[in-house]
Amino acid sequence: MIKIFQSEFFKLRKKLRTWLGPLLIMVLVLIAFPLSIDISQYDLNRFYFSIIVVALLMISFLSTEGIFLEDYEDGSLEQVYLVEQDFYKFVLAKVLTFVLLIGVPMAGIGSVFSILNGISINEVPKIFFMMFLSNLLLFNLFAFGSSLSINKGAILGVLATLPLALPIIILLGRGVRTIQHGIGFEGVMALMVGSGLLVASITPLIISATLKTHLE
Amino acid sequence: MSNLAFSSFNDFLHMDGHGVYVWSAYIISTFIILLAFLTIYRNIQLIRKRIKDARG
Amino acid sequence: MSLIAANRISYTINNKKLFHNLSFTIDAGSALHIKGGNGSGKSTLLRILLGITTPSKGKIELLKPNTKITYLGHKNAIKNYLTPIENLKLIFHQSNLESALDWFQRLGLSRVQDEISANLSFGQQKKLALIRVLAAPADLIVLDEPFVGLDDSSRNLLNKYLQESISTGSSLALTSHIRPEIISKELMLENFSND
Amino acid sequence: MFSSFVHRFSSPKSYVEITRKFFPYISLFGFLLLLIGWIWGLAFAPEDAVQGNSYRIIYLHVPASIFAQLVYFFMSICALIHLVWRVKLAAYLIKSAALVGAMITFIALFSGSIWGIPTWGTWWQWDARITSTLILFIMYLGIITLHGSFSNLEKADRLMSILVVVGVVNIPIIKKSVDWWSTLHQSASITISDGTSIDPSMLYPLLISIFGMGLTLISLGILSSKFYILTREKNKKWVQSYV
Repeated sequence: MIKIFQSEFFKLRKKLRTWLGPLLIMVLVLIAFPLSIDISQYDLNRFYFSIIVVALLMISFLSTEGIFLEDYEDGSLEQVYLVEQDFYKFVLAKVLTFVLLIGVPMAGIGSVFSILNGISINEVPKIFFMMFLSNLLLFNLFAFGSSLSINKGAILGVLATLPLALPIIILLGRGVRTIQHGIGFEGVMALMVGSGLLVASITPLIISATLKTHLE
Repeated sequence: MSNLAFSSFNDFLHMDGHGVYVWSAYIISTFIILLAFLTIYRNIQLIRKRIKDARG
Repeated sequence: MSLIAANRISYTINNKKLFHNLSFTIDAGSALHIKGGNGSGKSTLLRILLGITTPSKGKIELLKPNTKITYLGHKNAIKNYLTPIENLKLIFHQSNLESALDWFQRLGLSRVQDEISANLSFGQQKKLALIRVLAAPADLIVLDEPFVGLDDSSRNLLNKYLQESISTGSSLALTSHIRPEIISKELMLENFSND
Repeated sequence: MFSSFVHRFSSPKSYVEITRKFFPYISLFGFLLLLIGWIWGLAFAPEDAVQGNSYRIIYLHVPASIFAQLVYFFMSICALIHLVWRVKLAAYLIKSAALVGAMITFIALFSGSIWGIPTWGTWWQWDARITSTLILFIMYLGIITLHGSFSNLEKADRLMSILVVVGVVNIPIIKKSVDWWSTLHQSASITISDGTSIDPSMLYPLLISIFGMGLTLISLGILSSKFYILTREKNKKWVQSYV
């Protein structure tokens, strides 16, 4: 398992465009938004979180769009399949690698920008942790979406998985509100940790089934 | 079944000003459903003809 | 002893027949050469042997549990943004890596070891991909057109390797337009006419 | 043994033959019930005390909303059958039901927003029910698009079934979270009153329209699946002799 994880990590690290691109786009969006709107800092503080959340949604979609495409097209997926008991582990390792190399920095960027909008430094770890968990959920979901559509592009992915992403967004929005109001954080957090663990362990199974169908 | 809820046919169409909404909703929906029926029916005829032609 | 037994398998795609009621066995220490025209379903049959594709009808059985299979298909499974050595390190773990590097030299690839794989020629990429099969001992070797793009010397190397593996009890299933220099059973797939 | 039983009685051929026998009755009965329900509801049922006559859209909107969800439920059962026993017919039914489902969900959304104008003063409200219906509509579109984008149709069938099953697990989650989210809006203006306290004189026509709508949709689904089966199996012998 560690071996698979290491090689996935190695491969993704070598692909600069795949992991650095989305992060840069996220920074750009978060800078461009306040510049493009003519409202006071007070109003901005109220709306800005929504932009961070939507940016998380979009960037995680963008970065997982081709997550299995390369392995499918160059035949690596077939080779993994021949060692069949590894298929679940392979998917799990791949998704977790993406979360670690793209999702975690995304959560970092999100929390840094939330400081700029009137969140006190003490609250930042909470924000970071929450964004990390929602990224874990979103990456799993969108990895499922891209495994469905493999080489058929983004429109299909959006149609197939965006509806399923909405609960995560609502949960994240709710969580941010509890931080702003200072009450009820633990409850939302527990829900997120629970669903994060559940989704992160079940989704690779579904993705394995989907990928096997594609190989047939 | 109780009595008619409207005293005249005009009332029935007008529905105290809500007629526009009620009738447009019903008419357009009925139209959609009928259109679906007709399209599928026509498509079945077409595919039947095509299969027959292919068979020769 | 048989390794794989196919019992009256058929495969249809979008309601079109590719092949029908095929029965054969692959024995330990023997080779099966699958022949047939373009689009007759050779590659699909190999994928059915591997268990990747399920036949539409009939049964394919792996008679020996824990059979170790190596396979090379049309796709090379080479990461073209990595160097050849990095690719080999992804495929092989400690034990087989030495033998892989040995093959790497014997196939004359050491000249290009610092290039990224995208810059390799078609034949070089094919050789690199073949190491996956050459350096790992297996009970069943499945190859889809392995000789395409290889020069004479590496073709001989491959033939010799396959010969040896068969004599040590491995089995081989392959498709090839070039007749392999291996004594093998032949299976002819005919083009099915869909009337 | 059970799977061979399933396979024998689920051949597209026997499906087409059986449904052809029942189709005239189902469609005729459905149209008739729908007509009775609507005329009763539009002309005879009493006026609503709060909403006035605009409430009469209920006889269209409520059946449509109910079947928007029921069709999906039906599809998910078919999807499970397809995934477990690889029954082809189940996949054909999903594909044709998805079209019917998308249509009826669109009607539910559309009639709902027209209803919104006289009652809420706006045709769109980010209310929990409307939002989840909209999401449902997008899911139908996603399923149809997914199936349409693969050239290997057997593959497309299986992938579609996986998506449908994942979707049905998600539907309660989506509903729950959207409900949860809409309580965030403290000033949630107007919610549609629950159907439990409805007067019998309004309830009977509603029930009749629901049944009528159901049968109408079933007959539409039968037609649609027949078309799809003929398209998919046009090379088979039974189709050649059937047409």
